[in-house]
Amino acid sequence: MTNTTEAKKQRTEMLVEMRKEHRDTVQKAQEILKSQQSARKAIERALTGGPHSVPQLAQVTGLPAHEVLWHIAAMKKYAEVVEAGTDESGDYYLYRLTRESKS
Amino acid sequence: MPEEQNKAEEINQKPVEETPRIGVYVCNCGGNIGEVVKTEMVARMLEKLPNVVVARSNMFMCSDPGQKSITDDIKEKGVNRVVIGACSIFLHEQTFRRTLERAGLNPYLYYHIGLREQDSWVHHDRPMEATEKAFRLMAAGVAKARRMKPLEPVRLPAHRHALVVGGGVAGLRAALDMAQRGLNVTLVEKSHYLGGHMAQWERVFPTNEEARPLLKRMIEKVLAQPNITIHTGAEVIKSRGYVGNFTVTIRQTPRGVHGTFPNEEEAISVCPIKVRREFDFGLSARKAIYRAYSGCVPEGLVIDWEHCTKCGECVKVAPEGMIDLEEEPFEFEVNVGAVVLATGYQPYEPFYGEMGWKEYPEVITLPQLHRLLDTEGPSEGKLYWSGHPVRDVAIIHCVGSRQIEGVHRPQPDGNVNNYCSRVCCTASLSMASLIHQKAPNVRVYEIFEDIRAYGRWHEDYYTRASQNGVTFLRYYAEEIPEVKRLDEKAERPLLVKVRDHLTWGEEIEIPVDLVVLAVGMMPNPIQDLMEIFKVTPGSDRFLLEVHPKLRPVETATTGIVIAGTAQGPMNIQESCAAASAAASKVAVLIGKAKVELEPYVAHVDPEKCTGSGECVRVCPQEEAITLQTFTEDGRTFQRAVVTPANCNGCGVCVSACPNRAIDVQGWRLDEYEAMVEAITTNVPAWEGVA
Amino acid sequence: MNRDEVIKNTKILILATLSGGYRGADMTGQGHLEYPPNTYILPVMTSAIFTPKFYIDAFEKGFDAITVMYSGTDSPYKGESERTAEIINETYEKMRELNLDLRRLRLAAICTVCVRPFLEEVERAEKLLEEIGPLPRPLARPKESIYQPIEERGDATYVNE
Amino acid sequence: MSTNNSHVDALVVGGGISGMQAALDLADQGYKVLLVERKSSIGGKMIDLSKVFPTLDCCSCITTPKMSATAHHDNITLMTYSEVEAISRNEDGFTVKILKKPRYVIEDSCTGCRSCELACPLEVPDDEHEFGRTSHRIIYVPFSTAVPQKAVLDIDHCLFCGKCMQACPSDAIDFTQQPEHLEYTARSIVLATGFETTPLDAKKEYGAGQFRNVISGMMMERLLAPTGPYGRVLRPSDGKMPASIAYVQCAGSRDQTLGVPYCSRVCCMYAIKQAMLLSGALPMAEITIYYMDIRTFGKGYEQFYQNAKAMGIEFLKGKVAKIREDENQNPIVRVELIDEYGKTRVTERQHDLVVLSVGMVPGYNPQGMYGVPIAEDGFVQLPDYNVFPAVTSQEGIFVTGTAAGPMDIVDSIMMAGAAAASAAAYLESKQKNGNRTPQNQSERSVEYA
Repeated sequence: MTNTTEAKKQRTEMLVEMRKEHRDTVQKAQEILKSQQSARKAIERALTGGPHSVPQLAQVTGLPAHEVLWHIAAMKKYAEVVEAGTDESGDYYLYRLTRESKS
Repeated sequence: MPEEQNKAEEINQKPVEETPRIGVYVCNCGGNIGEVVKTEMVARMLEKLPNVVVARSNMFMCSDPGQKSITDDIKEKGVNRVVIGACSIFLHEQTFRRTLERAGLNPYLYYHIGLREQDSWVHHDRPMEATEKAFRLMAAGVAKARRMKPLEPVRLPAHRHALVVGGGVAGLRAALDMAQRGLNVTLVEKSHYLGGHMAQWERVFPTNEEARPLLKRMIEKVLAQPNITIHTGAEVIKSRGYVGNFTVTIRQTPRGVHGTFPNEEEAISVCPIKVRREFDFGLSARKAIYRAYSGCVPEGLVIDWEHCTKCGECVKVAPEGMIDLEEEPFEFEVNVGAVVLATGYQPYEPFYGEMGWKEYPEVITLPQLHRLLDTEGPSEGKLYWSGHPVRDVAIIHCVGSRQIEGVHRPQPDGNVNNYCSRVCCTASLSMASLIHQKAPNVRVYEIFEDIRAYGRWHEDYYTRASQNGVTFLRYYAEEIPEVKRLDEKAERPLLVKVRDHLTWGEEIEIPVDLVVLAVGMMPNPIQDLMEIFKVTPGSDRFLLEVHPKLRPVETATTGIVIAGTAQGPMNIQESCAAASAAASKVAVLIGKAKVELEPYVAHVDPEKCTGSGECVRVCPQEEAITLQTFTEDGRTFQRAVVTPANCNGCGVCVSACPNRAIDVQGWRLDEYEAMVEAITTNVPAWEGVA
Repeated sequence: MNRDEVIKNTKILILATLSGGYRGADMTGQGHLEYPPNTYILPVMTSAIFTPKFYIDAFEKGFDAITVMYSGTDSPYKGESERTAEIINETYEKMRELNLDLRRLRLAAICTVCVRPFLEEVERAEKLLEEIGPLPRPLARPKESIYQPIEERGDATYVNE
Repeated sequence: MSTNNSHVDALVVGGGISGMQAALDLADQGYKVLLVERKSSIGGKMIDLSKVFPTLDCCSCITTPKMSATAHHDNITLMTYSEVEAISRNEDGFTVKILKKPRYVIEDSCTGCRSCELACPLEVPDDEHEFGRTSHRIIYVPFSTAVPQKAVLDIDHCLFCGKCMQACPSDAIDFTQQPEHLEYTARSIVLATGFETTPLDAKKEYGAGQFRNVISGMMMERLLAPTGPYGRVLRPSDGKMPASIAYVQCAGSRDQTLGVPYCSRVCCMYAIKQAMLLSGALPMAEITIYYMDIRTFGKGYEQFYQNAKAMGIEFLKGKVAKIREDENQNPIVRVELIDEYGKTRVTERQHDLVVLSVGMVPGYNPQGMYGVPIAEDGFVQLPDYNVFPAVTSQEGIFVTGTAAGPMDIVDSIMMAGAAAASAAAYLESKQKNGNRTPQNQSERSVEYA
């Protein structure tokens, strides 16, 4: 993209303008982002300790299982987690972080 | 002609000396292939083959980004040959050809390998071997690609004229649509009147409209179209040619009666011959000079040549020259661009004793019940049987439909009808409704497996039947209801025994006056037409479409399309929709007065041809290949010349040529030799990559 | 040989017409019905183009069994099936000359919905190879035969890494 | 307001399978077609399906070529993310006003590379294609096989952080994009406005959409699709692989209480298809189908049903009276079973996952905009239903696909051909007679013309 100083400046101004215009939307979006990030962080923290299933993650993070599943599906979509076999019962898949080096 | 061909040959022989730069693409098919075949690994292996300039794997080759990667490689990497391993060739060959075209590459410089249907889906358990197989097949594609030459489709003028075979509602509908679209239409109908089975029903569901006036309006519209020619009593006996250019031979049986005359009734009454009246499904009789039904089109009388003894009684009473019993069938040809097969269905004929069929006269079929309840039918619409009013009637569903091998008796050809005939449920319910309307005190029993009132407003008949007090009894296919004769003292002649699964699974015995078998649909016997037009039936013996989901009206032979119940059971509305769809397809094919055909025809290499004439000797086509005399540099010699429009690419000549001078374009023998070579070549370090 | 060895050590060439066997094979795939992967199906427009030399060369190059799945009497091409049968018979002559088991080459009519027959044909070839194993190569060719060994392998070799 | 005055032979409203096929059937004959789709990609409901019955072709694999052919056709102008705003009659047919909604992405510049999507920090549930089971970013390419492959921005959830603009290699993002209003003249119109499924929450007895493990057939399609939210079949409450799955047939069809008295035609077949696919995906799972009538009436469908029975899928005739949930969110089905000896007994069976075979309801009511009346079932009224299955009571307006009643894909394709044939005949008749002044807008009985 064009990254001349002038263009950058214009863009910043435009974004400031936009944020002002859409203040309510931005505020709402920021709230969603906050809770989303805290949930993702909690899941990621749990996963750094090794592969977990959805119920296990729910227990560790305190989030409802269906929400954990949503985050896992989303993280899978964006290649942040991958499946890592199943748990002992064979009923649930385990998930691990794609970049395990982080741990 | 030779001039034109030489020009065509020149084009074909324009030396293509460019070095092959091959792009190879392995599709993952969203896991369908990728979950078994290691597509990325295959791509990396293929990359190492000579002439391969790029090898990629992709989640969906067929998607826009997938196709874009090909066009980008053609434009940016100079790729001039494309090999794709994906799903079936029948799904995507055209897609990718168009991709090449968009990038400015000849679409025939492309080879497709079916890695899904013929590899990943059949070798789930052996991913390693499946991957190797994928590689070898793709390597074969690369070997072929090195030898591929650009091809141009054969372009032919097309007759903007279609032949419709069958004058039932589907044939009429298709003819009308095509004529209104501006095509010329010839319609041939085997019987001597138009309208097919639709004329035999009094009303059509789900609208309850009167069928014959509805049909008549349609026929009038067809007659009013100047560009539709109709031949009744006409059959196709021969066809040659190809899409755009079929020459079809039709045999027309004369009516024997020219137009109408005032004392027709007298001519009929003097005829001594009495035969089964097919219009009433045998519930009444007719003479050997007859009218199918009053109001039929064409309206004149007709001679039944099969049964007429030429006694001449009718000739005596008819005005001079009206009846000619010496008329002979005659043949004529029409040149058409496409053919619509609207050959229709026949009701299933139960075997003797099947639920009392033919054994007891009180067992009739659903089409016969239609005739009985028809005000223009044999009993003028009264539900009478052998002179007595009917009080209890049992309609047994799925007779000749949903048959199960081992349970139902196979037909003479060894088949059972394992399909659902789809119209009988609603037709039965509509009859129940009509009975209630005509004779509210008649008890109707519907004995069924599942009630399939699936269509728009069909369910209303089901609801109404329940409200009208129809008794529903459900049986399982394994326990076919029995029909038995009661002794003479009984109040009802027949007893239906059925294990009902709607109540307590008990065997229920219902004494009835009349048993109606809701017989299914069978395709009309058209083996001859299938051979003439080179189309094939499916396992249900109805005509087979190219793809049951996406291309429902086309057959494997380009230019031959299907309309209506020739393809499978349908009701009138569905037949009309299918016929209109067929008309659309024909308009697409020949509407522009030209047809483009695949260039897969024989091609002679003039350098190698010595004029042995072997190819001409073995060629099964008429005028597809000829020996012609050429003079060059004062030397006179003979050489084989192909007429592409007459060549269907059967390849018989290829193996006959002693000099390997002839090949089918696009499918050359040297390509196959290279493919065999590629598949069998040892793959170095295969284990290492694995 | 057992089935695994057959799969590992042999190759079966299937020439299948697009109007017949190739669709049958596709239909088999749509049903996800398994068969061994040492089978290489090549689509052909018409089976009538192949010569006896082509078949013998294919054996020489590495195929241990060949099945031609043509459309038989359902062929859209007049003359295809007769011509194909003729050539196969000619090829049998050459195979006798070369001492090849004639069962290694087979002509079968397979239609577009012939799933079971398709699988049966594949199974037949696999069973045959279990019984008689791969073809010893090079083929023992009598001197006077016009079918001489292929001298050079084609261009399907690898670029040196 | 920008005005782009151009003429087309036909306006096709809706880019699902039937709309695409009608557009292709007309365009292949040489007619100019304008195809308007309100979503950001064409493909309709079909592109969201896993596989199709009875061939079990991968749905994506057979839909994408149609989408591609539609988008690339010389005679088709494709407008996605657009809606018809107004229709009026003019001398040549119809004046069509179209609203092109802002994607906030310049279509001509976007290459579909998804750099913006990967840079975007916020995710929201993907309700449009995945029933909220997974997410999409605020700027996103709708799905992997979308046509056109262009990003779209959800302005109602945007943070306006600018990360996408920074990431975009082609300067394609434009927050200031405004709705565009375009005007076309179309000589005829084909309505292909499709269907919606009966809502999951319609039936209180079945949990009114409150039970996480009671899902709709469409949701199951996504779970079965290789591109679906989990990439496999897991139940939504906790990600468990279901060991016992039940189908409740006619859940939203043939039900007077829901105002849907008709049969939706496709549910039997899709349930059987899904059951077959499930037994492949989860070989150990037990699959039960509760039904009243199995309606496998199409070509090859009965054979498909018999195959499913032979595969061991359990078909139980019975009426599901109620569904409740236990403390582990396992759905418990209360069913009046009619066993093979006809004995009825009420029983309760626990499953891991219950699929409601929801039916079809109309996607759109064309009465207001097009003057095309609907029948009492809510689908388009067809004055000559039997012999003119695609002709509406408004001259020059035709209908195809599920806008004219529930139907499956093959019937939609047939009907698209029928609509194209009727439209072509109409266009030709107009051509011959010169451009007649159209009749007034009042309903007319359809003539055989």
